Amino acid sequence: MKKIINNVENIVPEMVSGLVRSNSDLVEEIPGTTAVVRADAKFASADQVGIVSGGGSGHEPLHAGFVGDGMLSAAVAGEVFTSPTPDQIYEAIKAVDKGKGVLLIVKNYSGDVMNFDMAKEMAEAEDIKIGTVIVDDDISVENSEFTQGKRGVAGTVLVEKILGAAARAGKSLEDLVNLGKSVINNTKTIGIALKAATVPAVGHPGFDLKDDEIEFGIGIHNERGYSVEKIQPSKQLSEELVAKIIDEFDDKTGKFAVLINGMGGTPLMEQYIFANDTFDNLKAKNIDVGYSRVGNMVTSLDMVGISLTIMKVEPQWIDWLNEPATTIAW
Amino acid sequence: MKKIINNVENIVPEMVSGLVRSNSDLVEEIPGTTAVVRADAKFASADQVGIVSGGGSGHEPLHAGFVGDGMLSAAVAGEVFTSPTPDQIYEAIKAVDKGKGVLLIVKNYSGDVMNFDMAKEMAEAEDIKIGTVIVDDDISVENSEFTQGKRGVAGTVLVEKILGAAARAGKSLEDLVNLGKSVINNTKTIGIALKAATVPAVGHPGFDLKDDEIEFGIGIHNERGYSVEKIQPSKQLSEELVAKIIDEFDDKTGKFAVLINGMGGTPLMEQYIFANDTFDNLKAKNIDVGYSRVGNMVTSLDMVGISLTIMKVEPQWIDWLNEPATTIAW
Amino acid sequence: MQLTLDEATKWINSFVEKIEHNSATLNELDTAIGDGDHGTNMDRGAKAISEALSKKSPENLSELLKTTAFAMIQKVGGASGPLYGTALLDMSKAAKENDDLAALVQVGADGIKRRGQSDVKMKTMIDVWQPVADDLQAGSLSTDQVTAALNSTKDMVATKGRASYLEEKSAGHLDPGSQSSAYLFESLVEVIGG
Amino acid sequence: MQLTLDEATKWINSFVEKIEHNSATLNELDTAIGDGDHGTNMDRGAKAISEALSKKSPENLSELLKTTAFAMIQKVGGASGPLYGTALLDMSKAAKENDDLAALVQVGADGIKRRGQSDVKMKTMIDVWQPVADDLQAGSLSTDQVTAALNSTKDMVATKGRASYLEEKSAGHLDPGSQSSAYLFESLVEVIGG
Ligand SMILES: Nc1ncnc2c1ncn2[C@@H]1O[C@H](COP(=O)(O)OP(=O)(O)O)[C@@H](O)[C@H]1O
Ligand SMILES: Nc1ncnc2c1ncn2[C@@H]1O[C@H](COP(=O)(O)OP(=O)(O)O)[C@@H](O)[C@H]1O
Ligand SMILES: [Mg+2]
Ligand SMILES: [Mg+2]
Ligand SMILES: [Mg+2]
Ligand SMILES: [Mg+2]
Repeated sequence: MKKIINNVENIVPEMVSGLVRSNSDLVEEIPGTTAVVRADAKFASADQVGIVSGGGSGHEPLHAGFVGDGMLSAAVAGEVFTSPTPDQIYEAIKAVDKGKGVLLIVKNYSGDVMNFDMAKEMAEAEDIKIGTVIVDDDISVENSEFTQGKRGVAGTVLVEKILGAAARAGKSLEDLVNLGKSVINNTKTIGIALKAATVPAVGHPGFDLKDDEIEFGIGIHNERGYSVEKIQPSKQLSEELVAKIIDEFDDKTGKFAVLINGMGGTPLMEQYIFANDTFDNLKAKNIDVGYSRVGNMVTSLDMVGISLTIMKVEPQWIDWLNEPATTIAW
Repeated sequence: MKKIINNVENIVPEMVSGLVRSNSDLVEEIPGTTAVVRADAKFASADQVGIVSGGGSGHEPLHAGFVGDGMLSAAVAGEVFTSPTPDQIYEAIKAVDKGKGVLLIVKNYSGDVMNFDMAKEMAEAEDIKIGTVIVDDDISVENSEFTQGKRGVAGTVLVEKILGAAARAGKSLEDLVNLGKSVINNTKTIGIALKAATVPAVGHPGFDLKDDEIEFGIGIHNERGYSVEKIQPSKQLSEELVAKIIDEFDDKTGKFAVLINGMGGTPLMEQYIFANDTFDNLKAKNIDVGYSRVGNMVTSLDMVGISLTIMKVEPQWIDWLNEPATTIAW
Repeated sequence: MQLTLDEATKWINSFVEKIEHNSATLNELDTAIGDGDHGTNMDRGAKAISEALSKKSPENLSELLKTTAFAMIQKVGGASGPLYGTALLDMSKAAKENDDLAALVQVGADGIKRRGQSDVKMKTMIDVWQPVADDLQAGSLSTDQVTAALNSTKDMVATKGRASYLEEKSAGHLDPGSQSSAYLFESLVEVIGG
Repeated sequence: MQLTLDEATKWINSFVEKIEHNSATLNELDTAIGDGDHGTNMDRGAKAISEALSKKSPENLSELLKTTAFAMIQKVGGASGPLYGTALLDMSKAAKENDDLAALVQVGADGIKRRGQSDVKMKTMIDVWQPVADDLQAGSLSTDQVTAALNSTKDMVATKGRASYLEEKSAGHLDPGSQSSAYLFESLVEVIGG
C-alpha cells in the first residue's frame, strides 16, 4: 500500500484539519471532534431547521464537502469506513440547532443507524427536536423485513441537496422528514467496481478482481456485489445499470435526475464517457432527464469504479437541485 | 488495462459529448470539433476579450471544466495527451472573438506551442487579434535557452482563473498578456507520482515504480521526474516540495496562493492530509497564505499522485481567484 | 455466581489485551464479509478503556462497567461501538441492584438485541452473547463452549450487519463481532475459572 | 533527381502502410522517453492521408504534398502533426517551382526547424531529415544511411521535445519522431531504389 498519509491513527483528524484550513471561509471544526459546521457569515442569522449528516470517512467530498448555505449545516466524520460516535454527532446537533429542530440524514448501515440513534436519544434528553431520514438507495441489495435492508450510497448527496435547499426555504422539521422519505423512495443506485478500495489500516484491496473482471452491485465500503462479470464496453455497462434501475420505477413518466458518480480512482474522462452512453440508454427508454451531474461525489477511497443514481423527481425538486449551494464540493 | 470506455479512437468525442450533455446550460460543442464554448445566457452579450485554452485530453476537468462566465470562453480538447490540431483551435477562436481579440493560454509543450501557433497564424490571416501566454510553472525541469523550457502543469488552472476574471472585468488583450506573463512568472509547481498513468492506447502504466517508491518531479503526461525516492510520510513529502518551491521565490514576503492538486487516482482524503501538512510547513517558513484550494483540477488520467503549486500573489489577484466563476468544475 | 469488582477488572483488562493482540485477525475476518475495520475499531476501544481506567479506578462494579461502556461509545463508532456500549451501559445500570454474573450477561445480550434490532441466528455477536448467557445461567462456562458458540456463526447466513449484504456468500466465514465477543468471554473464563 | 507524381504517390502510400503496421513500436519508443502516443498520433495521420487521397487523386506533385500536409495538420495534433504538416506544406509550395527531390527534402527539414525552433543534434526527427537531405544532395540514399541517421539519435541527449525533460536520462533510447521519419525515408528508398 502506498498512500500519502502520516500514520493510520491520525488520518481523520488530519484530513478534517486540512479541509477546514483550506476552506476557513466556509467551515470550521467543532472543538474536540472531527465534525465540521458552517462558518459562513449567513449561518449566524440562518433561521432554519439544522441539517446534520455524517458517517465513516473515505467517501470525500461527502459529507464535509457539502456543508454550507443551502445544503448541510454540519457533518460528522467517523474513522475510515466507520460510523462516527454518538457524542460527536450530539455536538454537531447542538452546534446547529436554532430552536427549529435538527434533521439527521443517515445512510442505512447498522453502525450509522445505531450511532445516530444514540445521539438522537442524547439530544432529545436536552429537549432538541430531532427528525431522521435513512437513505437506502442501493437497489443491488434485496430489501426484506429479515435483513438490514438496502444500503445508503451515492444518492445521499442528492437527498442532502434537496433537503438542504428545502430547509433554507423554511420548511419545518416534519415537512423535511416527509419530503426526505419521499425523495429517498424515488432514488435508486447501483455501483460497479473495477478495483476494490484499500483501507489504510488493512493495507490491501478489500477483494480481488482479475484483470478482465468487474463487480456489479458493490457498496461504498468494499462490500461485494451481486455478480462478477467480464469487463464490457461502457455502453453495455451503462445499459445493464440503466435497465436494472429503470425497472424498479413503476411510473416511468415525468422527469428524472441522474447522477454519475466516480468512486475515487476513476478519472472524469471515463465518467463522462459513461455519462454519454447513459444519456443514450435513457433516451432509448424514453426517460426524460431533467437534471444531471457527473463527478466524484460519494467515493470509496481509491476504489476504481462508478455508480449510477436515478431519481424520479417532482418539478420543485429540480429547482432545489439547481439552486446554488455555497459548499466546498457541490 | 481496465477502463470504462468503448473504443480507444472514440474516447475524446464521447467524453466531450458526455460533458456537454450533462452541462448543457453551461457549454456547447463547436460543430465538427471536440472544442466546447460557453452556452450561458450572459455569453451572447459578453463584451470582453475571448479566452481560449486547450491541450491534450486526460487532464479533466482542465480545460473544458473551466469554461464559463469569469473563466475560459472556449476550450479545445486534443486526443489523449496530444495537443489539439490548429483547425480546431481556430474554430474556437472564431467562436469567441467579440472584436476585442482573443487570448490563448497555452501549456508549454512543444506540441501545444506549435499547434496554437499555427492557429494564431490562421486567425491573424482573418484579422483577429491574438495574444498568447505560455504557462511554464513546473520548476522540476531546468529552464535554459537550449531546452524546451519548463512544462505547463497544475498552475495553469490558477492562471486561467485570474485571467478569466480580469477579462470579465474588461481588461484589454494587451493588458491580459502582460498580466498573464506576470502571473506565470510567480507560479511554481512540483508534482509527485506514486503510480504512473495508463494511456488507453498503450494499455499499461507509462513507467514502473516499486511498491515503496515515489517519483518526484513528474509531468502531467507520465514524463519521468528528477528522482525516485522511498515513500515517506506526507509531512516529509510536503516539506520537500515546499522547500524546493519556496526556494525559487526571491521575495518571500506578501501573500501566496496555494493549490494542492490531485493527479486523478489519489483520493481527496490524502489531498487534505497533504494540505494540512503543507499549511504547517508554510507556516514554519513564515509564508502568508492568502488563498488556497484542494482537489482534482489538472489530472493525468488515473495517475496516483499529487502536485503542489505556490503563487506569489498581488492583492487584486486574490480577489480574482475568489470571485465566483460559473463553470462545471471551478 | 456474583461478579466482584476485582474479578471484573481482571476480566476487562484481559479483554483489552486480547483485542490489542488480535486486531489484525479481527480486521481480516471483517475484510472477508464486512469492511475490514472491526479490529481497528475494537483496538481504539481497548486503548480508550485502558486510558479511562488508568485515570480513575472505579469504586464499584457498576462504575467499572460504565467507564468501559463510555470508552466504547465514544471511541469505537461503527456498529460495534454502540452495541458493546449499549450492552455494557445496560449491565452497569443493572449492576447497581444485582451482581449476578449470568443475569448481567443476559442484560448485555438484551441490550445488543434492542440496539441492533436483532436476535440469535442472524450471524452477529448475539450468537456468542446469548449462548454464553445461557451457559452461565445453566451454571458453568468453558472456553470450549465459547468456541462452539463462535464456530456456530461460520455456517450462518447473515441477516443483520454489513455481512447481510452478501446474502448466501456470507456463509463460510466467522462473524468478526462474534470473534471479538469470544475474546471477551474467554477472558471471563480465565478469571472465573473453566 | 526529379520526383514524379507517380513516385511520390507510391512513396506516401508505402509510408502510410509502414506507420499503420508499426504504430505500436512508435508508441513504445514514445513511452520510454515521451508520453506514449507517437504511434497513435501518426496512425491517425496515416488514415487521414489514405482517406483524403482516396477521395480525390491529386493532379500534380504539389497537390499530393498539400493533401498529405493538410491531413497531418488536421488529424495528428501533438508535436508531430505541425512538424510533419509544416514540412510537407513547405515542400508542396516549393514543388510548384522545383521538383528536385534533394531540394524538396531540404525544404521539409527547414520547415521542421522553423516550426520547432530546433536544429540537428537535439534528438528530434531533424536528425533523420537533415542527414537524409544531405545524402540525397550528395547523390544517393540507402536504407543503411537512413538507419544510421536513426541510430545516431540513440545516444543523444534531447534538448527539444518532450524527451528533453528527461535530460541525461533521454540518452540510450531512439527518438520516436526519428523512427517515424526513418519509415518515411525507407519508403522513399523503396520507390527510388537504394
Ligand atoms: N444489527 C446488529 N445486531 C447485532 N450485531 C451487529 C449488528 N450489526 C452489526 N453487528 C455486529 O458488529 C460487527 C461489525 O462491527 P464493526 O466492523 O466494528 O462495524 P461496521 O460494520 O460498522 O464496520 C459484526 O460482525 C456483528 O457481529
Ligand atoms: N521542437 C521540435 N523540433 C523538432 N522535432 C520535435 C520537436 N518537438 C518534438 N519533436 C519530434 O516529435 C516527436 C514526438 O511526437 P509526438 O509523440 O507525436 O508528439 P508529442 O510529443 O506532443 O506527444 C519527437 O520524437 C521528436 O522527433
Ligand atoms: Mg466500518
Ligand atoms: Mg502527446
Ligand atoms: Mg466493519
Ligand atoms: Mg508523444
